[in-house]
Amino acid sequence: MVVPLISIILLAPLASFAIFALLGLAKRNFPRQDYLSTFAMLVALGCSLLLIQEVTSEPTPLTVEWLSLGSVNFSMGFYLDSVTVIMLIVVTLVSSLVHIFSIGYMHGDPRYSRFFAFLSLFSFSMLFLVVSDNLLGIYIGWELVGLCSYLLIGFWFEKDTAANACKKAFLTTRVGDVGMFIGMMMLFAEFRTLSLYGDTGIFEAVATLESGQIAWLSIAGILIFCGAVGKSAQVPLHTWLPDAMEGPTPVSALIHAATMVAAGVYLVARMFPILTPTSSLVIAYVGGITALVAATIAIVRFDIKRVLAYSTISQLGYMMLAIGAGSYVAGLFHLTTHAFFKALLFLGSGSVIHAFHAMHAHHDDAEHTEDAAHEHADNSLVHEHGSEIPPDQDMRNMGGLRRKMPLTFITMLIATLSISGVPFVFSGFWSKDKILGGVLGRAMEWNSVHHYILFAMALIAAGITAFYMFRLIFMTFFGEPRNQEMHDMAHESPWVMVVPLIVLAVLSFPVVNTLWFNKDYIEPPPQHHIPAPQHAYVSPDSKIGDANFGFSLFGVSTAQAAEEDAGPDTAQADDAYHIHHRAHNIAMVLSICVAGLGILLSWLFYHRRRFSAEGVATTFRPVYNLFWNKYYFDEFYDGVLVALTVWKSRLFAKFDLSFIDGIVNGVGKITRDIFAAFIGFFDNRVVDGFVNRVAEVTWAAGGRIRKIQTGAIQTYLFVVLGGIVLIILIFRLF
Amino acid sequence: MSLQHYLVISSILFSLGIFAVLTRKNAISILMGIELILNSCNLNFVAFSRFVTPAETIVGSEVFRFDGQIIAIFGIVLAAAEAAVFLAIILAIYREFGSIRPDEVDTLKG
Amino acid sequence: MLLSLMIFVPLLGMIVVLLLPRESEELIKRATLAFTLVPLVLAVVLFVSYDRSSAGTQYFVNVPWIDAFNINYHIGIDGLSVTLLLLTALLGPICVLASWRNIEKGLKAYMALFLLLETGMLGFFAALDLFLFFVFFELTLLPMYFLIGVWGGPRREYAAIKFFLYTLFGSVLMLVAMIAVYLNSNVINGVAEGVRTFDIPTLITLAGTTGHALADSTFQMWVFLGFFIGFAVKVPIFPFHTWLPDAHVEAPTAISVILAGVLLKMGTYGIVRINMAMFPEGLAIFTNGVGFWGNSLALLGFINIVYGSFCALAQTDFKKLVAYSSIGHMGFVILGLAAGNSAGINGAILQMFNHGVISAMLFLLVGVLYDRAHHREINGFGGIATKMPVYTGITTLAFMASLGLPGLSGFVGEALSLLGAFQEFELITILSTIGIVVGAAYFLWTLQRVFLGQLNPKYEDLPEINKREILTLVPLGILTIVLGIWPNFALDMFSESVTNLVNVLDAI
Amino acid sequence: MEFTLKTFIFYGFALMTIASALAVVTVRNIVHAAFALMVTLFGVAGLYVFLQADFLAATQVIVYVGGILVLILFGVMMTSGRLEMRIHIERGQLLLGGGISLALLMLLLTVIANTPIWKNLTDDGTQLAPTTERIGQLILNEKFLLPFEVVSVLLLVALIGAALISRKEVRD
Repeated sequence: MVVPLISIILLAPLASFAIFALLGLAKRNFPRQDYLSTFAMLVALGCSLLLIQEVTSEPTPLTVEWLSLGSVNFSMGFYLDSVTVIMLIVVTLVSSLVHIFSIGYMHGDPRYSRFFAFLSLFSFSMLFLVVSDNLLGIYIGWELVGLCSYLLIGFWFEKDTAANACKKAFLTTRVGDVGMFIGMMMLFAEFRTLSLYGDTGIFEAVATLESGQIAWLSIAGILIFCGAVGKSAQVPLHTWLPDAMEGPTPVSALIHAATMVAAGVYLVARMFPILTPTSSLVIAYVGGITALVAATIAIVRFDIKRVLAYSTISQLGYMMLAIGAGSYVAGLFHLTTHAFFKALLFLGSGSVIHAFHAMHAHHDDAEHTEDAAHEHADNSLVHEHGSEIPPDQDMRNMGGLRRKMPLTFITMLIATLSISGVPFVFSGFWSKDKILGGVLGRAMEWNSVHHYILFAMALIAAGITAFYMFRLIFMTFFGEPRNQEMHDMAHESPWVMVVPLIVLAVLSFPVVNTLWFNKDYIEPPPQHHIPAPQHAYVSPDSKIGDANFGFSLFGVSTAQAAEEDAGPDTAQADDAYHIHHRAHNIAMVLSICVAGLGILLSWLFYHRRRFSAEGVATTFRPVYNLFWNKYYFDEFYDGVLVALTVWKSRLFAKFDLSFIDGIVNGVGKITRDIFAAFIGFFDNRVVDGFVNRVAEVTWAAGGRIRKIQTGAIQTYLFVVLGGIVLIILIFRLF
Repeated sequence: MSLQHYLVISSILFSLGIFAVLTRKNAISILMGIELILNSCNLNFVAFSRFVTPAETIVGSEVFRFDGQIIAIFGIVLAAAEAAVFLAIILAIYREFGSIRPDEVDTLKG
Repeated sequence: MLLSLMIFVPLLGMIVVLLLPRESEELIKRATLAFTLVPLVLAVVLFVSYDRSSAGTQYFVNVPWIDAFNINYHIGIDGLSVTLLLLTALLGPICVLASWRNIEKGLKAYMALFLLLETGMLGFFAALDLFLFFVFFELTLLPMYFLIGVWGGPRREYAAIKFFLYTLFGSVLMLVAMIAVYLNSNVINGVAEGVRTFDIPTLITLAGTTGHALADSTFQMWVFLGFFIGFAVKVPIFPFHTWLPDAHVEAPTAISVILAGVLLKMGTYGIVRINMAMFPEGLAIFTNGVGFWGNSLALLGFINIVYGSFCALAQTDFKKLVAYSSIGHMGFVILGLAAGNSAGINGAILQMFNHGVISAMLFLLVGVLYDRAHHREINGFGGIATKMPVYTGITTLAFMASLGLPGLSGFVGEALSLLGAFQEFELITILSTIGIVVGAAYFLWTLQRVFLGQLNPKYEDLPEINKREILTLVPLGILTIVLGIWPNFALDMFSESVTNLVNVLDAI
Repeated sequence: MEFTLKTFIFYGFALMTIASALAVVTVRNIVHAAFALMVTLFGVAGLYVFLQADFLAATQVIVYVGGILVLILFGVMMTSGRLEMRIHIERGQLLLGGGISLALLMLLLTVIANTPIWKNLTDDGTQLAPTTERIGQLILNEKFLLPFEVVSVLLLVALIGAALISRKEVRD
């Protein structure tokens, strides 16, 4: 049953796209592409749910030979374990809901059908990535989701910002992908295969490596992680994700919050067994830094979608941190919960934007996109570091919307509570707590300074998250309307848009926990090169997490099982067990404290107006500027570039050009202007010049020699005959 | 009347033909020189076939020595063809240049 | 017989076309199309009936041609050649279709020359006699010269001459090397006995015989160089590449397609068929990673990739950009061949085929745009995706295939080449991956400048791509997708042959 | 070598041939030269008779004298519009041409004299059968059929080509 089910899951969305593409070639349009795509996704969702019971404790890859090259073979296939199934459900579920939401949101768009076709293609690619059992397959899905992301960010390509953003997204992630590809090449060169599982797979081979041979493995691991850095928008390749908000909001929800960006986390989790202490630490630090940096930037944004984008980056950093610190289950758990509540937040913001946007688009639906482009040209009131915030996304135009849009408000509030880590009732709390507990546990167990630092980072980021998320809620839904005209136009969204919100809101409660607290269901794969006490990867997180909090609400069932499992462990393992037990308690208390503090501050600042945000900003002007300018990455790199290109510097300096904003454009420009120009010069003058010179010499020589050609045939004959006579004479005489 | 007689006659004809080709300033004279050369060649062929053909073709009691003669026939045909084309070209050149002096027709001069 | 028929049907077609009256253009076009379709059908038959499990030459014909020099009309196919024959035969009718409307003068001569060109190309890929091989190699040169020089753009004479000179320069060296091989083909242990030969399979065997003059490594090195430079001009490998952009820019669309799709492959095909198979010792000197020259071939591949990509980035002429991208992509072929292992060579050959398909698509697409707008300045467009959605879709497909998006054919070849090369030349391969990023950069940037953004008001009423143009593109598009999903479709054909080759190379 | 009537006639033909050939290349009037050429051709035909090539001799007379020579005379008349029949010869060219021809002649004579296998090949006096029938057989039936056909095509092509070249331009 497994193979047919997976095939259906993959083929349904693909077929939906194929129908669009084939009809498009004949210049036709399927009349109800939206229903078709949505139906395909629902079918996939159904099959995914059926797959839950197909998971076996000893999953084997189901492969077919894809490429045979004599000595080397590449196979393609599926690998179905619990993680796969969970990812499948998350992707199909969020995707279905986004499809439904889009029916309302995208209504009236001139390229309505195309939007759904692209969503289908995306779903296919993402699902393919998830079920692949080998690195090559993952890479294929990986790049395909990148393509879909490109197409969907640039969906309204008439806007220059969108056209730029999609290019930037693709290129930035590709930089990471190249790193990943190099990592794959290293693994291939060593093991002659790219399959992960099975007797001949990489994981089996890695297990047999001696500890002295793992230096290169660390490098390979970090290189593969590079792919995740790009795709999951980790520092320093994170700048594409905020720009990607130029795409339609459902796209942001599906691709740039719930699924594609989480693929990076999924990849690292899949590659868990090859991680070494070094590479794990690198991953954890990158994740931690990302979590902090993005969270602090998010505090000062005014564009509702950008706030959510930075929040996504921050949360992804969280997951990376978890997996880097060995908390495999916690990372994936957070991935799942985050997918739901972040999708909800984005869809909610989409609902708000839709409400505001209607004002601009109402008079002529057909010119929807052109309008959008116009707004950019006309309403240049608000500037956000060079790029403008569309007025319908600017939180300073909002306020008091809770009465106008009650359902949107309530659902978004639930999601916010969840992401902020409000205890016990919301899923976000559990996953976040698991991460914090896991990191602290490892820190205490190894007595490692690194992990204490990481824990601190995670904790601070958690506090900041609570703060800016509530800032968003307060600015948008509470207080008095700041822009009366727009406020009057706003209205609750149609039911197709609200229903998905409600479903996602339900999912933000810990219903999803059941699977995660079931110890039998998810078990982290062994990491052979991490010298931890043996039980540590038999799961510090799942066991301890269950032991303490498994009783809560819906996750009841498995607490006891966890207790029993701890039984046969050795005394040493018992010690570790207790350490983790304590760590989780500490972590939980601290996390509740920081979340509460964040919410409180936010309330004081943005609701009660006890303190003035502007005042604080003025007082701490340097810090504020740091956040506002996204940590001056721009200026820092600008300096480097200027050093490289002095003669170009004046041109660049005039623009408030951010380096990372322009890392792709910038590098492209520089290479084009200098490197390529140089090469072009070389090409024209030296190489080409040589050829032309040869031709000139030939020409000149010909000019001399042609004088011999008199055109008088008798002269020729003289010479010929004279020559004959001479030759014969010479032969006769000598 | 040995072979050498014929060869001598033929070589004299040949040299005279070459002389005409080299010195004449009239294309038709040159053509005549060429005819002389061709004739000398034909004469050679026939002479060689008469004297040196190693294997004689014997049909019944009659002795034939033929290959050279047939080649000579071909030679005559070629001469005829050549003369026709040559004269045609001369006419065309005459129309174009108003002269048939070969040293005045030097379009190919480099 | 089938093979000979396939090679000479276009020649017959040329004669037929020449006999047709000049005025009946429709008839000429139809006849040409028919005469290019026949080889396609035959190529498909060969492709299907080729025995994939055997690596040997099949369908061979060997009859004496010029006895005095022991030159034979020896043709046959192995997996490599049948793949390229299929590519050539496929591009034939497509190019005729692409020339349907936009050849304004001398249609008859154009079609006749095109058919002659096709015979040359088909013969080249099937020839198994060195002399015959060379004859067909040169046979493609002449029609190409005229096709560029007569039907090209404003600077056509310059481009045609440049193309001609470059190629001739290469083939002279090749000729010298060929004669050297011929003269040494009967020398064993310093003693010349028996007849000399031009026969490629025989020569390959001889070159592997200990004590034979052909097996001498110094000799092999020089002859290798001679052939290599000859082929390098065709590929083209830096620094012999500057004819390519000019030729492409000036050539009419269909000829660009042939140029990129087939003629460039002749270079790499020659490298595999002659240089690698016949002179493994010579090859080893340039690829074994030891000594001053040990990395040179891989280095050339690397330079091609990076240099071509950066040059492409700097272009504002659409066609020139595609031309430079060709240089970059052929670099992957060289890199894969330099690796000399199974993955590398298979990848390189696959990349040859894929590049043939994809670059053909790209040039056809540029042609479509040029026919409408009459210029190719990238910055002169903008936002035409709104006016030509289908065209944009196909272009996106071609661009993505070209920049190596997995799932499309470009990726498989590139990835295998790199995987193979990495095993031998780690650093060079890692540096070569820069080309992947730059490749994405120029294609996406072009996509943005031409198709995205606000519609340039000049192009308010740009007509959408028409049926005939779609017809030329669809088969290629299908191939890119099919090969991306199921590369074994083509790989099967030649992987056995490659295994043999790799065994020979490994034995050195 | 005894001096018989036969040899006498032979030398007569030889002399006639050479003398008239000399006239062809020396006389200044081109019409005279043409007539001298006619004599040469007759002379050669006579030599053919001595070589017992009867058919060939006849052909020589018919084709050369009857055809080619007439063609040449026509050519003379059509190109010499103002009856410019004088032939110009430059002194330098004359000397050089004469030198080279003479040198060639000397060379040829040396070769003839010094080639041993050509020595003493005298006419053995065997009477050959009349050749016409046999030549017809050979050309039309046996081994010379293909060359004959080829040469026929050549002649045809030459005639058409000549007509094409010499006609007045109709086009353009």
